[in-house]
Amino acid sequence: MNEIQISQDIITLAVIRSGIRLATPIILGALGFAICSRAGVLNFAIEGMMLFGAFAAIVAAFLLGNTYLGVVVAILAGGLIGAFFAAVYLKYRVDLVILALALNLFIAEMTVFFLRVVFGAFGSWSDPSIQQLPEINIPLLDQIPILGPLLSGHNIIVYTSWFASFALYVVLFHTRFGRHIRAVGENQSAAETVGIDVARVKIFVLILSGCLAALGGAFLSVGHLTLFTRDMTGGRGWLAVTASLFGLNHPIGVLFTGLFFGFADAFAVRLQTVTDIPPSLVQFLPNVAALVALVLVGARGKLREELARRRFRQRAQQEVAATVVTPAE
Amino acid sequence: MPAVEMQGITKYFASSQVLANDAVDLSVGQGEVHALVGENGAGKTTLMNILFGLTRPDRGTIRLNGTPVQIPHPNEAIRLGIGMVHQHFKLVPSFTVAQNILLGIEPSRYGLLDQRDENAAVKKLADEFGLPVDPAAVVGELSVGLQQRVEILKALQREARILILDEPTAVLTPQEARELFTVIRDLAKRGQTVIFITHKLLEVIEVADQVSVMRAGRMIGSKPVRETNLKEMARMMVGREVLLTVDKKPVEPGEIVLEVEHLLVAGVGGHTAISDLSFNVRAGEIVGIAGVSGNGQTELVDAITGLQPVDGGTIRLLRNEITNQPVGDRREQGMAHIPEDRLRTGLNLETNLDENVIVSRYREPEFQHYGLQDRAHIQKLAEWVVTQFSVASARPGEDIATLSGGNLQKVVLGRELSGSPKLIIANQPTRGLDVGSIEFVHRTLVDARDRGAAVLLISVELDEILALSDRILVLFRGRIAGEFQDEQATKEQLGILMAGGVIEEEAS
Amino acid sequence: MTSRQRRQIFDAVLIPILAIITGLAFSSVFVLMTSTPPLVAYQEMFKAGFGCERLDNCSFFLTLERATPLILTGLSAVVAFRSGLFSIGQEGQFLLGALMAAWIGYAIQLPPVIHSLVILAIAMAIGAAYAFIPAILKLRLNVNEIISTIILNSIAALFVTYMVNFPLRANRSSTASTPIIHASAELPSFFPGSHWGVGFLIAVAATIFVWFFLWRTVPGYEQRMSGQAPFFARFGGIRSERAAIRGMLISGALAGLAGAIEVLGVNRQIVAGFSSGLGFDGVLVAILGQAHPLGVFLVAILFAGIRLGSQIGLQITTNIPRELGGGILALIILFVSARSLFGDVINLFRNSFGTGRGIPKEDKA
Amino acid sequence: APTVAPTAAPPTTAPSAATSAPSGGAADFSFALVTPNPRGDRSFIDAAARGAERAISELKVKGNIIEARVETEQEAAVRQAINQKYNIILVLAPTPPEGFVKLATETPNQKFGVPSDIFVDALPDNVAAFQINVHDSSFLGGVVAGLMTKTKTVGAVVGGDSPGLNQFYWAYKQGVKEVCPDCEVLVSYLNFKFSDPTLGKEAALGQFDQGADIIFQVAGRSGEGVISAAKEKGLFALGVDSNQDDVAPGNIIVSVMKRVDAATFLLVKNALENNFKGGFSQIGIKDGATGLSWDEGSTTFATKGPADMTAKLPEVQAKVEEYRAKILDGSFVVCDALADSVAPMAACDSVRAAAQ
Ligand SMILES: Nc1ncnc2c1ncn2[C@@H]1O[C@H](COP(=O)(O)OP(=O)(O)OP(=O)(O)O)[C@@H](O)[C@H]1O
Ligand SMILES: Nc1ncnc2c1ncn2[C@@H]1O[C@H](COP(=O)(O)OP(=O)(O)OP(=O)(O)O)[C@@H](O)[C@H]1O
Ligand SMILES: [Mg+2]
Ligand SMILES: [Mg+2]
Repeated sequence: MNEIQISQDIITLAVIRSGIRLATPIILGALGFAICSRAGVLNFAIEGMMLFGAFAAIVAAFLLGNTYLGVVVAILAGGLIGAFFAAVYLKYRVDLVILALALNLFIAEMTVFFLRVVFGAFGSWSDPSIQQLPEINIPLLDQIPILGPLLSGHNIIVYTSWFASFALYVVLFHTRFGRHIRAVGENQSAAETVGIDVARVKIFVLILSGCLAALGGAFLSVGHLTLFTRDMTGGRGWLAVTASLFGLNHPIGVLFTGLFFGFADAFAVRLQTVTDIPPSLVQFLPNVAALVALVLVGARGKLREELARRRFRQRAQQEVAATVVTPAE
Repeated sequence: MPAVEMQGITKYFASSQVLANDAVDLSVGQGEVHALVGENGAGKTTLMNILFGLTRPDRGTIRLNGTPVQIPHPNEAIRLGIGMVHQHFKLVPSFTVAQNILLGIEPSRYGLLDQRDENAAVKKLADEFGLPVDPAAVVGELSVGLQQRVEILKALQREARILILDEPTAVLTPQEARELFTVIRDLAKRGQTVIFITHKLLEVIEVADQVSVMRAGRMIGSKPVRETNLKEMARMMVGREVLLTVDKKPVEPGEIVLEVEHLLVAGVGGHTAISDLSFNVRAGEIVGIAGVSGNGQTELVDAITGLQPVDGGTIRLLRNEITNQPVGDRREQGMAHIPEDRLRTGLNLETNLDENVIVSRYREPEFQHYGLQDRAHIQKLAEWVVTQFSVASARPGEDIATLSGGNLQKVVLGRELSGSPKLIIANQPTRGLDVGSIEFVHRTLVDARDRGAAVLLISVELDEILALSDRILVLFRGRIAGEFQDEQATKEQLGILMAGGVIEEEAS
Repeated sequence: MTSRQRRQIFDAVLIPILAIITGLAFSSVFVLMTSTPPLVAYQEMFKAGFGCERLDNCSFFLTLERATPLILTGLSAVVAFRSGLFSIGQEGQFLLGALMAAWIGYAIQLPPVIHSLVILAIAMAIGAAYAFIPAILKLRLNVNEIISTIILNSIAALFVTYMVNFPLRANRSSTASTPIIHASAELPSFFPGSHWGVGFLIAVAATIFVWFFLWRTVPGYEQRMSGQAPFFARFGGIRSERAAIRGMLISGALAGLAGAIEVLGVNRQIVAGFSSGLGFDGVLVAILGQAHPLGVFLVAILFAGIRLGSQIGLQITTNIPRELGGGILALIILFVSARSLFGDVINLFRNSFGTGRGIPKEDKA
Repeated sequence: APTVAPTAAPPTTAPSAATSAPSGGAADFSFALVTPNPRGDRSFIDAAARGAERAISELKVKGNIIEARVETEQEAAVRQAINQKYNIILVLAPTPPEGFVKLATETPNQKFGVPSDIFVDALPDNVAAFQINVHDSSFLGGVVAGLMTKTKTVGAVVGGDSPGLNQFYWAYKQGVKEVCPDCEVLVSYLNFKFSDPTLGKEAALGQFDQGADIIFQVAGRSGEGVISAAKEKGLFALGVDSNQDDVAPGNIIVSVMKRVDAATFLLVKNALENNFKGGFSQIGIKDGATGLSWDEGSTTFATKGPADMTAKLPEVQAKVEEYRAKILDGSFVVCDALADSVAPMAACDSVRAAAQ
């Protein structure tokens, strides 16, 4: 098989759509992490929040008989976890990392516990009555030749993830509240002294990140499938953290890094039906990319420092030379 | 009726075990420029933080124009028309001038911000008060003076009628300071009340109507500036008539111990902190570096002690070049360092006395064998420090976190002087100490000098410099603005040089 | 002993105990959802996790066996934390150590004791090498070590999966696995039919070593000072960068050692799915054990016991899902770190034991 | 070889695991089943658990199901079970197998049973192990897929690339090619991610996109994603291990059964009736231990499937029976990837070559 053929077989509409789907929970989780980081809060509980959202969505969809309601409940549940997180963090000064690790462990284990105790299901549960979220065609968009089939016909959570990226961008950079969030993240005492309620900002971002991550989880359990299995997030929450850092915690950057991670996954799956490359090797790709991104971001910072220092030395030495010359004149 | 009336304000910091304000009363009249003076750690900032709602007092009442108020939060202070420019600026570096000034009170249309509106609003404000700034400039890239201007505008934008300035001149150049005084006077003329914290009594005379003096958490007194003079204020501040003097033998300088040539050091953000600086310190002499803080003292000390990289020039210790040597090697060659920040740099408050006294000497063969620490010897050293430096209530093996500030400084001194160092760098060695402790520190430094150590003393306290130094260098904007032998120097001359070289004409 | 030291020890013991009690109390809400009364459930859980009927029927030995890798990964985390790096890379280092052990265990032939020693040494080296990456990234490029170790953990997991599935796979197997190691490489057990053995002794030795290293040696002193008070350490002439790198190397070596012991002493091979989170649990153990070797040693046993107790006790005797154990552990971690919750209780204790020394605000005013 | 009687698997999950039997003749007989992973794979672990529950209720014995969190915990759980003196301990897919054999050798008085999946050369007398060979039934699954595909492209989503899993896949592929030589068979291995249905679904959607219309899934819980994809696309999947026909009625044509439940049940029954016999028992299609869900009368697809597909069923079923007969009488040999990994098999040549 020659290379041109391979690339044609690999980069198909379906693979891109698959990448978009795989990216959705990552983007949502990453937005959650990014907004927290912008307010100076390191939220490593994205994985747990996402898993909890997946769980809440399917249980609520079942109990309420409506998948959209299930999604709403998942968002609320995620927000609740975020609020709990914020309360414990702000009130009892628990270290955020420890809190997140404990929360992740708790959710991973207790969702399975509940499935067993309440539904008598073992680690995996679904019910035929649960409907998957429908795909929505966007009226005008779906007419456009290439873009239409690519961008239209996804479910509401996919669109929400895109919308959320842009919305968060606008909120962060073009609204008052967003500016306050960034001020809190960059210089908390500056925000405090102008009367910004720092605690409120932190509570808000934690709740919002809970909502976003849980929505990502809901995508997995009722948007993409209609079932819940233990650990069904499978590390996507951590991937989201990586994607957020890779995207420099900028909502639009996050959208693209999330898509990159999703595509990498989709290509890894597709590649092996077309070539002989072992999939496990392809799956290194997003991780290595993330690591490289971290290194590059770090290197950029170092380089800037170094350049600034060099410029300083040059300038200062010139100044000194100038003052030394003056008296000689 | 006074614009601000604070009564019986008391604040105890459990974390540092400091009674920062002890039943303090303060009364500030409407439209007056009120100077609040006192030594480092006297409790001035704490008192103003309480007025601004940043710190909650344990006790005490506040009245504004006669009405009792509760100020639990800066929001409330702002609402009541109080604005504060902090000692450490509270600015968001990546935001523009306009964004910082309008932070928290941004004009918005449908919740959306408009950069042009913001810039226009700030421009208008700046013009109104005659404080020109570029609203679109990024604050992190501005000079300190401009940053301060942003802070003042920030308070004015919030329609502050009572403006608190916490040591506004500490970081300013003389020109900037003079501009600031003009601004302050203008504001007072418009009916604004200004509370102005400073250590510098000359500034009080230059700009203030009324002065209140604090010492060690207490309010010592308040007077109209017209009715007082430098001397009286100084006495109130320091707490006794006679300024500090130390008996010391005439200087017998020996060989050159520390030699600094053409030193060049960048400060944070890449501005020039130390520029083409050369001097030396000989054995058996104390060289004092005088200067307003922020003129490169920190960078100079860090460069000599190895805590910060050097960008040009050379540093020699006993003829060995140490310019780029690691800290440990410098210490092995006999350098001792009394750091300005004793809580964070000088000590590890999370561990015990033994581990604190050994940090600069743990590599010496006396205290370790084949990589195993000799705990008996370390304990002996701790005992020595406790007894020689009479560190009250400290015992080997016990945590030091509960020691008082003076005793903590004694631990630092004891450690640094224990190894008979050849060079002692003492940076603000008496900051925050009571008079007894100050005398002790001074005595110790002079004794070390008499034993033949070279001492480099960096202090913002002129009295301390004058009392201890055999030779005085004045540091101004990273350069040496003048050098004096002890006897020649007067406080006035030093003060002039410290304020920025205007004096050279007068001196000549 | 001074009163202050007494108080510290008092706190160090009291806080975990209070946290365990509170954690169990909270978990009873979940137990109540089942048909078993909480006290019965906990009794069964502790019996199965820490009980010992006879020498040949002693579940506590099994707990000790399972605690072995936790002790080592916990110690690994302690060394990293104490050196000022919040590295959670134990999982990846553990996996690579295990992979090395499994590979050298079957691929080469050496005389008995030497074989295992060589493997342990190489596994430690590989763990250390892998820990070097986040350390150098942190120091040179200021890359957050939590993030980099998370990514390195996934890379290690993928790598092990790949190696077990392709290059190192034993031929006949349904789940992919490496061949069984030679007998010469095995670490012996104390009793037949148990894997509680030499590995545990190594863990005990490592506990003592870490304590001795950190609190009695010069590099250990440098390590702790750099971790506790970086400015102070630098000021005193400690080369904090070196100390941090040395700390990470030791940390990685301990995690790699844990992986090797798990292979040589228990599993004798690596199967797909070997990545069981033992490294990650080590982080939790270190946190619960207050970053002290002795604390880690005890907490690892507690951890293993609760996990075992919920697997065997809860699941078999009471019919409560085993996941409860993990939930209880999570709650205990939460309560240990929310120690301010217990402030009042502790003061109460302290005062009633006459060790109170707090300065009331009123005195000062 | 013992015969396993095919019995209808209960379609829904039974209430709970460790219920002890009411008093009866067998009341003091007890067994334990130790699984390598928790239940909920809807596949061989659940099947074994189902067999155990059936033994408890039908044979009126006491039984416990002990789930290991991960494979590495299984052996310890077995040792714990030994201490509790069960009449027989069933160990599903012992991991590592050699460790288990060693343990069994050290406790000669304890009877062990392995319902499925142990790969060792020899067994001590106190271990009775069933090796359930799935290649023949997977081949029949391939025949079904090869005959029913309209696009001449079929797929397989396989948990990982290993002989045990390839025993399913290679035989399936052979089956497809046997009845449809110009059919293309796509495969996606999931890198041993058995519990990521999201990934399974994307793999399946990718294959559907490449033209496949029927996909065989051998990937534990990840396989659920394949079924979900079939449902979503209105295309088809094949079930595995258990009868999964009802998971997506009308989209699952047939399930390739591996009767771990029956093997489990039989091991308990034999021990209870003092018929315990140590050693290997290779069981497979001959013994009714594997087969297709149709064998036990599943008509879900026949009633719920689309008409154009169900129309083909009689013909397909006839063809399946034809091959089954040939396999049973030895006139047709199916590739066994497991056997092939020990000694290369001629029957595997074509598949093996293509797989590389
Ligand atoms: N947040 C705090 N926690 C603990 N101690 C504090 C805190 N803030 C101030 N202190 C202590 O209270 C005392 C008074 O501090 P304050 O900042 O009010 O002094 P100051 O007069 O402003 O001194 P300076 O002239 O150096 O700014 C000092 O000993 C200081 O260490
Ligand atoms: N929490 C505490 N527990 C035990 N002793 C304490 C505690 N807080 C303070 N002390 C002791 O009480 C004494 C007074 O402390 P304080 O901080 O008021 O000293 P100080 O009078 O300010 O001395 P200095 O002038 O040296 O700073 C000190 O000896 C200190 O060691
Ligand atoms: Mg102050
Ligand atoms: Mg004091």
